[in-house]
Formats: sequence, C-alpha cells, structure tokens
Amino acid sequence: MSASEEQNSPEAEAPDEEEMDVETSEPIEPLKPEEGKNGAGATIFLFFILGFAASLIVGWVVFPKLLYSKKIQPINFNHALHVAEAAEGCESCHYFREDGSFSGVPTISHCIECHENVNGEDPEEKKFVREYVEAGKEVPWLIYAKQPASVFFSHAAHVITAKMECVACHGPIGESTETRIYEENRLTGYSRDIWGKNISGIKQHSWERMKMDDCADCHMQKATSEKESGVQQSLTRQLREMVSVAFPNVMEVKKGSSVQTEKDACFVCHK
Amino acid sequence: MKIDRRSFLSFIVGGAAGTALTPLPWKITDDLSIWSQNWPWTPVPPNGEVTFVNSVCRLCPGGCGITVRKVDARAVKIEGMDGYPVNDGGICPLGLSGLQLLYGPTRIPYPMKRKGNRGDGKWEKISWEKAVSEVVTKLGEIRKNNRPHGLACISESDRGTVAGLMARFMSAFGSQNFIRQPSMEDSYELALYLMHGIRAEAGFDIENAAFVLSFGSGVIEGWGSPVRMFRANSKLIKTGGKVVQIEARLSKSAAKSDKWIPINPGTETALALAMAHVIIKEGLYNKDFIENHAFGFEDWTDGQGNKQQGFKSLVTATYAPENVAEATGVEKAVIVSLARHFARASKPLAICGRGQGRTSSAIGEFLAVQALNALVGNINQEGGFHAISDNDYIDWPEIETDQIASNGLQNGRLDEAGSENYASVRYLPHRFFENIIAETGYPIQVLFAAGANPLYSLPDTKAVKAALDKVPFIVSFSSFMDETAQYSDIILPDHTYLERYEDVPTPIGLQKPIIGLTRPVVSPQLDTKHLGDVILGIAKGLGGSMAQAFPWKSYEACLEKTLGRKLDTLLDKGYWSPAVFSVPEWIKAFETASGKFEFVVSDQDGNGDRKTKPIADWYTGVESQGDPVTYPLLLIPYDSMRLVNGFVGDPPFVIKTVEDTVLKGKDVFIEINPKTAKQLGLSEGKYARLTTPKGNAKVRVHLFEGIKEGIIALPRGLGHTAYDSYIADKGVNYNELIGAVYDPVSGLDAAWGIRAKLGKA
Amino acid sequence: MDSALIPQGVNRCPLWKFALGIAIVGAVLMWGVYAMMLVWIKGLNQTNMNDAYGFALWIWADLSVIALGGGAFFTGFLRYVIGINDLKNIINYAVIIGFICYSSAQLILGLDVGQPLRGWFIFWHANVHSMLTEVAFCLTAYFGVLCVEYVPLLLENRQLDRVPFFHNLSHNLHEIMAVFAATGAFLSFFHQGSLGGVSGVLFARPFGFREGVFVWPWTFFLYTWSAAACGPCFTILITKITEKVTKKKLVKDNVIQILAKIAGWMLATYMVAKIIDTIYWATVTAPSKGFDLMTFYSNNPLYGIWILILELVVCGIVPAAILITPKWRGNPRGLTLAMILAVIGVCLNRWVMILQVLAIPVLPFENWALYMPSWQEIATTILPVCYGIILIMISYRYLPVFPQEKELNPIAG
Amino acid sequence: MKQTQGNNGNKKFGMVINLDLCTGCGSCMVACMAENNVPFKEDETDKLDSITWMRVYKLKNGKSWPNADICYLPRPCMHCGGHGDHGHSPCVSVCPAVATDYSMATGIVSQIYTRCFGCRYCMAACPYHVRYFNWWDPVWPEGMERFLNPDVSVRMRGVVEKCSFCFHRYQLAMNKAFLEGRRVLEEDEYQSACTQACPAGAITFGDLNNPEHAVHQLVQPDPKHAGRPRNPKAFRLLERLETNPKVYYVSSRKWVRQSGDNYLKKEKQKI
Repeated sequence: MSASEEQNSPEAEAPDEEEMDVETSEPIEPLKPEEGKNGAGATIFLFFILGFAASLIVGWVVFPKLLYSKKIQPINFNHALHVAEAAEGCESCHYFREDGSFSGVPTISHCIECHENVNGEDPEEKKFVREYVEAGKEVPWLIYAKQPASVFFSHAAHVITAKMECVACHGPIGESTETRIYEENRLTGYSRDIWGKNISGIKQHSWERMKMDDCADCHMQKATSEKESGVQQSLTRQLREMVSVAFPNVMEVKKGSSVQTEKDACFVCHK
Repeated sequence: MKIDRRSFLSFIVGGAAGTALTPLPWKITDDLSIWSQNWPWTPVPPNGEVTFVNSVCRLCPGGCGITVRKVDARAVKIEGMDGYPVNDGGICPLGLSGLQLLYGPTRIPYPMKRKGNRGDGKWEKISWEKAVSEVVTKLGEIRKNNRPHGLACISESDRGTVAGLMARFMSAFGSQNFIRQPSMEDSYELALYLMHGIRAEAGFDIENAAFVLSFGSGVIEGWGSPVRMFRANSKLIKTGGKVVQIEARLSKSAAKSDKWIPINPGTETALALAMAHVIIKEGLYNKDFIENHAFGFEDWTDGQGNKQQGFKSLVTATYAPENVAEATGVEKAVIVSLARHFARASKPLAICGRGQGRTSSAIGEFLAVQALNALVGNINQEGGFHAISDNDYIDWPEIETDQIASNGLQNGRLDEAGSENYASVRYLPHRFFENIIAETGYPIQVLFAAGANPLYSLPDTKAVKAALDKVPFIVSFSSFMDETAQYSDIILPDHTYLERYEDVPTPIGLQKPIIGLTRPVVSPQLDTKHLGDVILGIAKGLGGSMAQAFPWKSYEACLEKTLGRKLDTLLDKGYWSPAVFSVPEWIKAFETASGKFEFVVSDQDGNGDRKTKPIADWYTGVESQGDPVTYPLLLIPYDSMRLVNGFVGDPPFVIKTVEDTVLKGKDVFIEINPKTAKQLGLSEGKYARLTTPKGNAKVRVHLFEGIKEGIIALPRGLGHTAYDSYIADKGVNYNELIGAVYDPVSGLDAAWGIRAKLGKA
Repeated sequence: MDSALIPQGVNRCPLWKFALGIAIVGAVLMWGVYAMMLVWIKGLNQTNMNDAYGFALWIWADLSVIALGGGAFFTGFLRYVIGINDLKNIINYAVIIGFICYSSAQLILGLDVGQPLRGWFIFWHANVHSMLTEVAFCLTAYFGVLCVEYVPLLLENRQLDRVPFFHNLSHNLHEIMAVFAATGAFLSFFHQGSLGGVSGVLFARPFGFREGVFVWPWTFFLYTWSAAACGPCFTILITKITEKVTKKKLVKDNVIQILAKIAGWMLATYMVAKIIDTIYWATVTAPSKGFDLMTFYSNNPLYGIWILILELVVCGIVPAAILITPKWRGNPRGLTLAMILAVIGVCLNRWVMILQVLAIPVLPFENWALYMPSWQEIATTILPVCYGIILIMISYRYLPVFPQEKELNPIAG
Repeated sequence: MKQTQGNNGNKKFGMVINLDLCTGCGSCMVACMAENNVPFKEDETDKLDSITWMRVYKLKNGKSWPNADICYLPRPCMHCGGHGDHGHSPCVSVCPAVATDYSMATGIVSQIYTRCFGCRYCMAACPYHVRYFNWWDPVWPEGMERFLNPDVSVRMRGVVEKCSFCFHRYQLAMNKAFLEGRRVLEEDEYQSACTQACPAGAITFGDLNNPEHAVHQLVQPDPKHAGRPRNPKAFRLLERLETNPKVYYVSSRKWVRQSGDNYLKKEKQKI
C-alpha cells in the first residue's frame, strides 16, 4: 500500500469542520441481562444440536448419494459362466500382449470369436449380438478399475514379476454372475471403487480402495518385507537399517529411489 | 420457544461443527482437486493395442521409409523406418508431423464445387459421381471441339505409377501439356542429357566421397533426399571427409561445412570454370578420363568443317582465377587452393542446385560443375557422381490414340519445351503460364493440378494468378486446401499418403535405384478418393479410346500388375532394390554422338552433324532482374528444414520450431548485414519496406553477420494465404517478389535472386 | 445513523462521506475483483508472465507486503516481549496493517498459482526441502496469530463489547497477548527468512544465490532483518498518512520517536549486513560462477547499476542515517522522508531479488528477459491496496484503534 | 550386471549430443512434441510462451562477416544430479509439493502434472529454461486429438511440464522385459524420441553408469567430479554452477565449447 493511494481516498477530501456533520457516539447502556435466561440458553443449545445432527445426516447419508451417479452396464455380464466355459479361464479374455501390455477388457473382435451368432437362450447374449456384434460397435463397458490418465500401471510387473493375484486389486470379480452397478463420482468422473465403497474411505479388503496411498502402502511394504505388517514391520525395518549402516556389505536396506520422499520415485507409476 | 437470531446462529454453528465431522468438506476439497486433474476439456487419449505399419513418406521427394505407430485404429506417431536404405530410422520435422496433416483442419473432406467467384472460398459439397461426371462433361466438350490440347496438367512429379497414369491420360486424351513443378532436376536432367547423352537422374555417392564441393546446395538443409543427406553428412564427418560450401550466405550447411567460401551470388559458374582453369593449367585432371572418355575438351571441328572452341581453351582463355576474383568475391589464392584440394582429393565430388534445389537453374552452372566432376574423373566412380538411368519398372501397353487425340498431339507443348529453341528441355512451367497470359499458341481450357501448388510455389505468383484467370476450368486433386485448390473450380480430393497405396521411385539424388511402397496406415478418414482411381474413373467416363487406354479395374489392380513380383518384396520389406547394381563403366556410360562424355554442347540430330552455339554461350550464368541504381541491394532466398517449401505448408509442429528471428507474430524477418542496415538507418527488429521489380512487402529487420554487405535474404516457405490459421498469413511468400529469368540457351528459369531495395516502413 | 457503533468520545466524519469514500475505493476494488475473476476463470494467460518470468509482479507484491507487514510482529515483539510499554499506543494499528498485509499476501498467492484448487497440496504433500513449504506453513500460522491479535480489537467495538461473553473474551485475550506476540515473532522470523531463502537457495541463479559469510543462506537473515527494520517504518508511515487524512493527531510523538529510533538502528545494522553480503557476493560468489558484477547490470534497457545504488545508498544508508540521528529524526519532514525511503528500499530489494534474478540470462546464449505486467496483474495488485484502505477506514471508524485519540482530540463541550 | 554393481544397480540415464553432427533441422523438437503430446497454439513465435521440451538454440561466435560462425544446440532437460550428484537438482528441492522428484534408480527428474499446482518456483530455479508452464488450456484443432499418445498424459492448464527423457518408453520397455522375465533392459530398448528421430545421428542416449553404453564411452564421465566429462571435446552447460547435468555436448569447435558456460572478463582474455 502506498502513500499516494491512501491519499486518494475520499477522506482526504477535507473532513468537514462543522460540528453538525460530525458523527459523535451517543452514550448507551450496557446490555441488560435477559429475562428467562435459562430458557433461552436451552433453546440455543437445542438449535446447536439440531444443526449438528442435521449436518451429520447430510454429510454421511445424503452427500454420498448425491456425489455418485449410478450407472448400469450395457450388458449384464456373467463372469462365472465365462470363466467356466472359456478354455484358459481368465486369460482367455484378459491376457498379455507381446509387447508386455495388458489387454484389459476385451474388444468386440475378441468376443466375436465365440459370439458371432447367438449361442444360447440368454436375452443378454441376444442383446449383445444384436446391438454390438451385428452393428460392429464396441461395448461401452464401464470400467470399475479405470486408471486415471496420469497413471501408468504395469500388469506385467505386478502379475508376472511380483506374482500378485488378480484378486488383490480386483476382488473376486471372476466369481460374479452379474454386473454390479457402476457408481461414478460426479465431480471427478472416477469409479467409486477408487475411493472405496465406504464413504469414510475405510477398507476391509485390499481391493476395496485403490487410491495412490494404497499403491504407496504396498510399495513401502515391498521395500522391507512382504509378509510382515504394522508394528512388526517397522521394527524389523529399523533393525535392518541399523545393521545395514554397521555392515553395509551384509545387509542392504532397500530405500525407495525418490530423493524427495525416499519412497519409490513418482515416475514408477506416473506418466 | 422463540426462534430468534441467536437460535439461528446456534443452528449454523452446530451445523458447521457437525459438517466438519462428516466426509463432506474433506471429500469435496479432495474431489475438486481431482476434478482439476481431469478437466473434461482436456483430452485423454484412449489406450489400446499398439501396432506398427511400415510405409514411405510422400511429403517431399526424399522418399523416406516410415514406421507409423498405431493405437487401435488411431495413428499416433510417425517414426523413421529402421533399416530403410534412404533414412535408416532418421526422419525430418515434416515427416514427423504427417499426422497433423492427416487429422488436421487443412484436409478437403469431400468433393467440392465452387460457389461464387474463384478464390471466395465458398464451396458446395458434391458427390463423387457428380464430381467425376462434371470433369468428364467438360473434357468431353473440348474433345468434341477437337481441342484436346487445351487440357493441361501440372504435377509435382513425373515418376511413378500415379504420375504415369496422369501422363498417360494426357497422351491418350491428346495433349502434350503435362508439366512438372520446377526443381534442380530440370537442370540436372538437361545437363546429363547434354553431356552424358542419356535421360537419367543425378545420383551422388556422398557417403563415400572424400571431398564434397557444394555450390550453394543445402547439404543439410533439405537438398536432395534430406534425411539421407544428413546421414551422409554425418558419415563424412565421422570418416574425415571434407565439405566445402560455396555460398553467399552463412547457411546451416555453410556453418557446418569444413570451409565456407562466401561468394557473390550468381557467379558460381565463373568460379567453377576458374577452378577448372587451375586444374587444367596444373595438369591435375584425370588424364585417362579426359583423353579416352571425353569429347570437346580440346578444340574440335563440327560437321560443317567449322573450328569450334573446346572446353580447355575456353577456360584457359577466359577464366583465369585473377579474372573472376573480383566478380565472384573469392580471392585468387582461395580459388587456386580450392581447385588443388578438390583435384587432389581421393574422391572428390562437386554438386550444385541452390538451397533445397526446389528451383531450376541456368544450365551453364550445372555444366560447369559437372565439368569439374569430369575433370577429376569421378563420374560413375565410388564416392563420385552417378548417372542413374530411369529405373523403368512401368511397362504399360502402348496407347492407341484416336483421331482427335492424334490431332491434338500434333500441337506442340504450350511451354515450348522440346521445340526448336529449347530442344532438350522437358518442362518449362513458367513459360507455360506466360504463354497463357500472352495468349501465344493456343488457349488452355482445362487445367489439372495434381500434387502441385503452382499458385504458391512458382515465381511471380501474381502472373500465375493472371494466367489461371484465363483458364476457364481448373480441377484440383489436392488433399489439402492449398492456394491452387482454393483457386480452382472443382476439387476431387486425393487420399493423403497415409491412406493410400503408391509406388515411390528412387528418391532424388540417391546413388542406387530403389522402389518404395506407400501403403494405407489408416483407412480413409474422409470422403476422398485415390487419384489413380479418379483418373481411371474419368477415362472410363470419357469412353472410347480413353477407356481402352486404361484397362485396369482399379488403381490397386494397376499397381499389382505393374509391379508384378516386386510387389511381394515391397509388401514384405517395404522397399525393392535390384539384387546387384552398379553404374556402367565409362566405356558404356555415355550415349552421346561421340559415345563419350561431352564438354561441348551440341544438338545431335542422329546423322553425326553437330550444330551448336559457341561453347562460351553455354557455360554462362544469368544476371538478376532489376537495375542496380533503383535497387541497390540483392535479395536472395534461403531454405530451411523448418519451413516446408513443397506442395504442403508447415504443419503446426513445424511452424512452431521456426525461430523468432525468422518469424515473429505474422512478420517475417529479412536478414541483413549490420553495416548495410546501419547505412539504411535500420536496426534489429525494425519494420522495413522491401521492394523488388516484382512486388513489395513489409518485413522486419534481423541483423546477421553471416551475410555480406549489400545482400539481403528472405526465407522460402512463408506467406501462405491458404491452409489453416497455423500457417496462413504468416510472413511473405518469396515467390511474390521474384520473377522468372530465362536462361537463354535452355529456356529454364534461372533466377537465383532479384535486385531489391529496403526502406523504413 | 451508525453513531451507536462509533467509539465513545471521538469524532468521525458523517456517514455519507464515509460511504462515499468506501464507494469510490470500492469501485477500484471491484475492478480488481473483475480482474481476479478473469484470472481464476481463464487462467494465468491473463497475465504477462511467461516461462522466463514465472514469478513477477504478484510475487513481488507478496514479498513486499509481507516485509511491510513485518511492523506487526516486530512492534508486538517490542511491546509484549521486550516490554516497551509506550508502544501499546500504536500496536493496534500495527496489527491491523499486518493483518491487511498478510491477508493480501494470501489472496495474491491464491491468484498466483496455476491450480488454486490444488493449493492445499502445499500442506498435504509438503516437501520439507522447499522454502515455499516453510513460507506457506509459517505464513498461515502467523496469519492465524494476527487474527487472534485482531479479534480483541474487534471485540472492543461498542456494541460487541456489550455482550459479556465477548467482553470477557477480549479481556482474557489481552492478558495472554504476550504469548501470541512471541509466537508471532518466532513464526515471522521463519517465514520472513524463508522468503529470503526463496531466491537465496537458487544455486543455479547466480544473481540470487547467496552462500557463506555467516550462515547459509544469508538472505534468510537479511530478509527477517529488513522486515523488522522497514515494517515499523511502514506502520509509522501509514499512521502519519492517517493523521493527515483525518486531520487529527492520533499517536503521540514520543511513541513514534521510540519506534522510529529502533527501526533506524535495525535499518543501520541491516545495511551493514547487506553491504557485507553484497561485497562478498560481488567479489566471491558470483565470480566463482563466471559472472562479473557488471554483467548483472549491463546490456539491458532497465537494470543498471543505478538500481544497486538506489537500494543501498538512497533507500538504505540515507534513511538509516536520518533515523539514528535524533535531530533529523525529530524533524517531521526528515522522519517522513526516511519512512518513505525505507519503504521504497525494502520493496526495491524484493523486486530485485525476484524479478532481476529472473531477468538475467544464465545461459550465455540467452538474452535478458524483460517483462511488463498486464492490466489484470496491475488491477489484482491494486485490489489488496483498496481492500486495505477500506478495512482501515472501517476499523478506524468503529474501533478504538488509537488509545491516545481521545486525549489528543478532546471533543469540545 | 557386473558393471552396475558399483552403483547399487542404479542407472543414470544421460544424453550426449554431438554438435558437429547436429544440423539444427528441428526433428528432435518435433519428435518430442509428437511423442509427448505437447500442445501448440496458432502463434508460437513468443518463445517465452512456447512449450518446447526440446529446444534448439542458435549459437553465434560473435564475429563479423565473413568470420561469423553459427552452431545449433539442442537443449532437453538436463536432469541435473545437483551438487555431488545427490539428486538435489536446482528444481527438485524447491518444489513445495513433491510434484517434481529425482529418482536415484534412473537419474531422471520427474514431473507429476497432477500433483503440480503451478507455483512455478521450479521454473525460477532452472537456469536452462527447460521448464514450461501451461499458461493456456491445451487445445487441438478438431480431429487432431486423434494422434495423441496414450502413453503420456496430456497436461492441463496451470501446471509445469518439461522433458522426461521419454520415461514412458522406459516404462513400456520394462513392461515387455517383465513379460519376458527380465529386469534389465538392453541399451537399445530404451531410447528417447529425439534420439530415435535425429536424422543426423547426433544424439546418443543411454546409461552413464554403464561403461558398455555408448554415452559412457563418448564422454567418459569422471565419477570423482560428479560425472564431469574427461573427453576434452565434451562439455556440459553451466558446469560451473555444479548442477551436474546429464546432458553432454561434444564439439570440435572451441568457441562452441566456450559458449556453454560463463567466464569472467579476465578469464576470457586468458582463453
């Protein structure tokens, strides 16, 4: 703030000298204690509770309902049936390509191998053949585990090198007989599976939430031990670090490669 | 109970406290940031299966192999094809930007017919049937009127099956007026025809040369096949080969060369002859070649018994270094030393063709440079100059012309190429347009523009436009809305090179013949049609002998038939080259009257009679246009890999790489020596008015120590009025400021610059 | 009309005049708000910043207002921690000015980042190595302290004071104000220092980078010190302007003189340190990177050696000399001149340490980058000035900001 | 694996650009733009608002005609290792939100666009001007977004971006390696887009820690001086600032080598 601007303020324009124009405060009384003070206090408290309760309901019940839109998959897909029928189980449709990339959800050209014509009685199959196979259109599947554009995820690293089970991230979807409702966050466009079914973000199974922190947790564990967890893990980690400092040749503690965080560097999972 | 202000406040406070204990504020804060990470208006490219398709780039005559990376049906990246003989993985900025042309806004989406006046940019969408039938009707009319020679076609190239079909169409129709866009090929072809006696392409074994003497050729600025030249240049550097650049301006090639010899522009012929003088005087030439395989070195006697001057006496008499030192601006000692280095080098090679070689030049300059190659005996030698005979894989049945066509063909070419005056020249595009304006010869009623954009890329665009105004019906086959397409009457858009099959003949300047195959990388994105198929369609529509001349069902069928078994190799490897190839030995290399390399230039009429102009008339350059008093400065153009100068304009990626000392906003910079600028009262960044005898333009000043006093330079490739907003109306088209200058002996346009003046704007 | 809100025993201009004043300043403010909305909706392309000038007018304004707002922490420190009691007569105003400066700084930061919705990442994903992280944490914390310091003053409004709860709250806050003042001084020490570190740690920017002398990075202390020196000057300057505008004496001379004297000695010692720093940098640090001093001050149309002389001599040594000399300090004109010079000096220092750092080419083949702010940048920089004027107008009118006002301006009759 | 033991198996990807071979054609710039979804505007002639991860500079020797000389110098991100190569590059340490990071495993300075909130402190820190801010929303002409590369995320307005050494190509190559049961890449499996495209073969890319890689052989980095080149024809930009770049230049011209750093007047006179 500079002097010149302050002086531009209208107060600089000759304050009025006339007494009449000058506003002077009038003496006033201090507030009188109100009558029925206790009653008023209770009312105020009641309203506080009301507001408190209302906001809890809005925040915990109404808000999640508003936040997510519910969408139904274009075709009600039966995983269990397909797994049983397909020769190579899951890998029949979800396989690695030669370049190491993962096929993900199969395209219509893959489905046609079996469903060029209607095979059975299922009305969903009929719908599928009629609306997509015959029209040569891809099915606009809603992907529960869709990656954001900023993420690079190597299925090969996790499934082949680290030998992780699909279930760890995707849950027992292979056993499902029908597609569940896809919930999409109206603000972010993310699948609800990312934040977790539970609005508070608490998860019981590893696949129930797939935020960056969930990746990071696992990557931190990998850096120390694969089986231990919690306190035990941090204790052994401390111990290993001490040993590694004393005898660097005997034990090497794998620190993450990031200079900033000492976790795995950002470019491991981001693109 | 009274609900007063305080109760309400209390309710709010309770609500706030409660809200803080719900996920609401935290989730919204988090989600808003996630929203900002996934703004719906920021595109997310879909993932998919990655495949690679090999093809050949068609954006310049360079003919590089490309590998296109696809994700599902989308082409996402063009890369150089590893192992391709031309470019082996390397690729130029334009080639990399091909997808911007494929998917870009400059594409012509469907056949269109002009509404309103020419150049208004108002178009009516029409069907392919209608488009073809319109052209057929128009052509039918002129045939009916017995004026088939009123059809002309201007094309980027005259090689390969598509150009071949077009040329065949013209012949069958009855017109000789097939015209190729000018380039250094015109001059090289003519020089080879005159000196070697063959119709052949110039090949340069630069990779194996030890000393490359470049007369202004942009060795690393797009001359020849650009990427191949870059690789060759790198190889030279790594193997210790030397490059000497003779050029008026410190170009990239000059800066990267081992030695830059600044020269006054337009005096290259004199310098080459002075070097020849030194080489001959000092006996440094290849005695075997000169004595046994060359004619016209010594004085000789023609068929009429007249004594004629030979090359030796020409240069010894006239071109002593001290005689040319002043004119060329190159000191005598430098000329002598350069001549010695050149002649003594193990594998010397002299090349010419200014900048990217996108213009023709005076034949004298090419003859003089080729004479240097002959003197050092590098013709058809390793590391030398190779004459590559047309690798003629196209063997189509003879055309059976009908009477109308035969009559039409009786009329010579409107551009007078091949006429008595310009006997050996094949194409003279500037003369074609001038004759239209002057109404010499006969009127042109229909003009095809196929892969060529004469309204932008020929000198004196105003004159070209005036000529086009006299042509009642212009058909453009362009894939892109270029200047000529914009000024046409009907557009039958071709597929882009990424959507079609096409054979690619030996790229310009390559020392061995190869055929490449352009193939569809993606399915046609718009309602376009292969030019080959359109030609077939029009011929069929015309019926009769026209239809008979095109016995193929489709272009693809024609290509299959033409290439035969080569096609399998092409589909498999991406290119075909002869299993064994070598250029002929000296004894078999020349098909002149003497059967030798000829220094003298003479018309060979087959019965041994030689008629010629004096040798001194041939070995000469041309002056620039304009009088030096009114126009004290010399304007020369320069080429850059970042400024595309062919039948397409700079795609957005390429124009982005242009330096801010070349283009700023919409203003182009003119390069000027600081001393000259000071004399004119101009300083860096100032606006100036550039005037030449042909036109004027507003430019900005860029001081450059790499240019001689009195010379100013303007880039080629800017000043488009068509295409998209990424390129249109940026800078000035050099061709608007320059006119053709005739080479009196060949008729070729030999302009290398123009006189100019620069004043404050 | 609003007389019930005006403190007892003082005169204020008529409401219409006050409202007119607010309206005029408010109009300029709305211009700033319009520019602010443009920036938030359309993005930072509304500015003339570019890839060479990632930091420009806004960051300069930010650093300047924080330096000038330093009067709050330093006066508070002197009043509550050191115990210079006379300063209680100016501390309220120092707090208000500090509050304005710091809230303005936060607003500007909110504008300056490319992704305001992700601004909280600086706290949630904090990188402990970054000076900005430290700045953000301390600045926010100190702003909290300023709020706490401002609240008791607000509660002294006649109407609010009638509520017993507020009355007691205000009283109790006053009791423990020393704790907040100490916290504020502590936090300020860090964030003022970190702001100094912002350019001081840029080891690849030889104009800004400082090492050696006493501690790394030396700019850390220079910034804290200069803020402590020039902040009070700004407080005095604004007080003097307020007196001019209201045509009243609001603070007694002895109070001003004490503060000015302390600021003077701070400024003098700061100048010694700054000159040592400059000499060391010009003769050791920069040459070791291949830079002669004059390369920083030549070959461009703006940044000449004059800027160094202006900062160190005219706006440094001169005001310091005036303020430490009782005779010159006692002269009202001398005092005002010194205040103005000191304020310009610290702002110039911040400008140089941000914008000149970025203007100077480090790669030998690059050129000087010059920059001219867009109207949106200027409008949004004037915005907090207007906001400050309005807040001062309101505070002055309705709060007992100056304890000595009544005594100095008795109402006749 | 023998050669990498001394570095804990860590790689240090770097680039050597031969300025004798570089023709200044701009292919590297375009290859980079095409590979990395770099946006473009109608007017890109304001080079201070023109995103070019790879930028080719024109160097002049400052002499007058006919002794003038020019040289082109491509400038990607230097991926500085900082003092002592500890990974504290000028930009990484200043980022308040860990949006840019240094990976000890690869030596690459990453930039995470979704983390970045656009404070631009890193840009102020970088003396090479390799960092670019998205002042504008990235917009492609209608239809042109079809060529966008899914391996690189498109940057939204308001964040900083820069050359990543085409790290996504490393991710993809590793993907393939994982599928084939490998954890180590061959030299040619991971090459940046500019290296691949350069028609003059001027750019070499590889692991500076690996003596078998061409980059190592070309510059012979000195481990005692954080990789300063031992090849007398090689230099790094602004070596005196001790930023320890991983991009090396080779030139046979002395004036070019001297253009890479700042020298005092008296030092210049000595040279």
